[in-house]
Amino acid sequence: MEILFYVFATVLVGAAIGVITARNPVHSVLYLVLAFFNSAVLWLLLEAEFLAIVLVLVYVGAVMVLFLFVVMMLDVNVESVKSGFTRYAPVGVLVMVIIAVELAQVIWVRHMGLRGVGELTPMPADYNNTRELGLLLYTEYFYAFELAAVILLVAIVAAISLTMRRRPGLKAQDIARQVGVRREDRVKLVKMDAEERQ
Amino acid sequence: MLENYLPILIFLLVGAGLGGVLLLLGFLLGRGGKDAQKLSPYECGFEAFEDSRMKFDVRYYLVAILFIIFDLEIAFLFPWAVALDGLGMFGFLTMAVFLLLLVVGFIYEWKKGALEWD
Amino acid sequence: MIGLSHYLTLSAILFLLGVTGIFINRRNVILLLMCIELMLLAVNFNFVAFSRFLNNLDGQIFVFFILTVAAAEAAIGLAILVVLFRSKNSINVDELDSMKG
Amino acid sequence: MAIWESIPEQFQMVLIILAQVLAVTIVVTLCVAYLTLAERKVIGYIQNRIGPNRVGPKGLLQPFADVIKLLLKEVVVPSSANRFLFVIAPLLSITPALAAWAVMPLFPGFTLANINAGLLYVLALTSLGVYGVILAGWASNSKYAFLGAMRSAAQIVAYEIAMGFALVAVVMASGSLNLGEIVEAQAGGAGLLNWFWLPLFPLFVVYFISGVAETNRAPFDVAEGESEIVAGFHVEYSGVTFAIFFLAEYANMILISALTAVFFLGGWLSPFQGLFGEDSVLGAPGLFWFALKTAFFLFCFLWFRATFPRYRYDQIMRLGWKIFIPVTIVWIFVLGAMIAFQVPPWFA
Repeated sequence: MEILFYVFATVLVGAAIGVITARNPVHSVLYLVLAFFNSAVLWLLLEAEFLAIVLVLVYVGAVMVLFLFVVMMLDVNVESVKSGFTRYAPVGVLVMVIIAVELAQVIWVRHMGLRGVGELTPMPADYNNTRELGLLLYTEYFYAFELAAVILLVAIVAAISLTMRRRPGLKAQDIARQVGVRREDRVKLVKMDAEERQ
Repeated sequence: MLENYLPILIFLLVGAGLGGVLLLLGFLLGRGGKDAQKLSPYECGFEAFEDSRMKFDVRYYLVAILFIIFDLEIAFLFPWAVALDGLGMFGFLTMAVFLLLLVVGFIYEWKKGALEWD
Repeated sequence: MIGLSHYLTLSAILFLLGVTGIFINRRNVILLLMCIELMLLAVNFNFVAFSRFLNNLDGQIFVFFILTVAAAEAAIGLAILVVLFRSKNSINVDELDSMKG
Repeated sequence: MAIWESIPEQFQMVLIILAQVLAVTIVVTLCVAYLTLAERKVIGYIQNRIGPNRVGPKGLLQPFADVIKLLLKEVVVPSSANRFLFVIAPLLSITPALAAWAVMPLFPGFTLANINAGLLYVLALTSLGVYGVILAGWASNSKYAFLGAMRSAAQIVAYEIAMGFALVAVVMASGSLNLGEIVEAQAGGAGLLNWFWLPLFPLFVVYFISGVAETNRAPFDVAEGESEIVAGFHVEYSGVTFAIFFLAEYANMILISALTAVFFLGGWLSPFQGLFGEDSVLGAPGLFWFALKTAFFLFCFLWFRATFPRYRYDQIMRLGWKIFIPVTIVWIFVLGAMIAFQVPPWFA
């Protein structure tokens, strides 16, 4: 258990470092995929079964695929975008140190009054995380749940109105019309009198 | 609960290991000389004259975005389906409203022609 | 024994890396979005860890909603990015300084 | 034996699991080998040929000859490719295809990893398959490969939604995400009429056809489309790297067939359960029934390939988005009503 935690936590931190330092954006995306995957395993160690799998399903399986699509197809010129690297690195390090000191103070010095929560009892074998979540989510949290539905609806509308473009002058084949064509629509018999030879 | 996941970890390692062993064998056993023509990217008989990473139709992004959103809706459906017998009528109605909103979004996509591929 | 503070420390490290990433890559919008994802992941770590150690599922519900909102945010963010790139041919933050598309 | 007992108990457990995992992996790999032969034979007979018949009796050793040949071929890595991603991409497509077997209920009471969220795990793993395709296409730095990868990714993604909705209905009907419990929920005196294919018939069809599309098999094989983009995402792959993609594709076919059998045709249940009783040969559940059902769906894969012409890309997208997704959503409502009114024999 402990070994597993340390192995996956180390890989996770390594992957996170990779995300922010990789020179090729495609590599950054793949490091982020690795980070999500390791987080899923760590959440699994916390017996948050459903969330761990949803993280893989939704983030690794869908969101990161979109990131990959965008990064691959925009084909950004890497060097030009990275040129500010050294200029802002000192500021970044400074901010990081400040936040680190603050967080360390909260976690270690004050313990947040959580000295007593150290012990973990493993869940019983028939513990069904998904079901427990479901029983809570659709009753107690139904309001937030419907709001999430509205957010998703808004996201659909926004995505379509942002990216949809009707291409002008597009000639599409309407197969139903092609098949449904009858002789009368196409052939027109014209009756006319014979003309005199010139 | 966690001990049930041990076989999965082992299976993932074995699966990757099998692929790795095959790759290693292939690189060890494979024979043949390299030359510039063989190593060039595939083209129909001419030298590639531009980078292969081209800009794509915006439709591909749209499909991926819609996929994310529908994937989330599916993720919301699973806990409900598992807990169905414990939720009663209220749970049923909650999900009915959710699905209704989903259907509204779907109809919007359809009417806007976002599902059209031409 | 892995305790709560182990998870909190890990999440703090992740969060810091996310913040640093924003400073290091502050010109590339895609990388900015990815750093935000990293920070959200760190926050979710805290929620999951607390939920487990306090034996209270509410935290996990919260994470589910954060995941939903963050995924929608990423989707829309990238959509905006694609549209921007098409009109400006760049995703450099410094060049995206007009409000008109 | 003495050596065995000297190992700590934890490692004994790990070793036992490792042996089981290896056994399943080897069986699946052998199935893949013979599936390739079966494909050539079946399509041969459908086209009034006899297929391969030279290596071994009736051509039965043909797969091994193919493997040896592919191993001995040169591995070409194109000069402009991203070497690391190029080599890692095949691994990313074979690992999920194999690892999904961890949660498969093989025979009564036996699953390698008996987890509560088995179905979600399968769904998550199948959604990872797309990475191998995209990375292969991108890392090759070839136009044909990239085009094939993008087509294939958009297609996989579109059909995954229909698949997900179909699986939601399976969970509603069975009340569990555990694959073993899903099979048990289909048991009953009416035998094959008790299985979910009947109350979920539209979803059964949607799921299997989406599975065909997910694996990029004919008639949905525009991603490879030999006659237009040569071989799609793996055009630059040769030798063993190609062999691994090939292995992954066929392993995915077997996986989809097995999953369809588990979700809709009662996995290891006997179709004559009520008729002959549990004790008779025909009435008893077992691995045999599971294998038979899987083989049936595999035959359908080959049959489709020999029968149907390739779909156009816009037709594929229309089928996925405009037909399958509405059908699944409507049927979730219907199923909700069926459960609420407790329609016998499934939901009584």
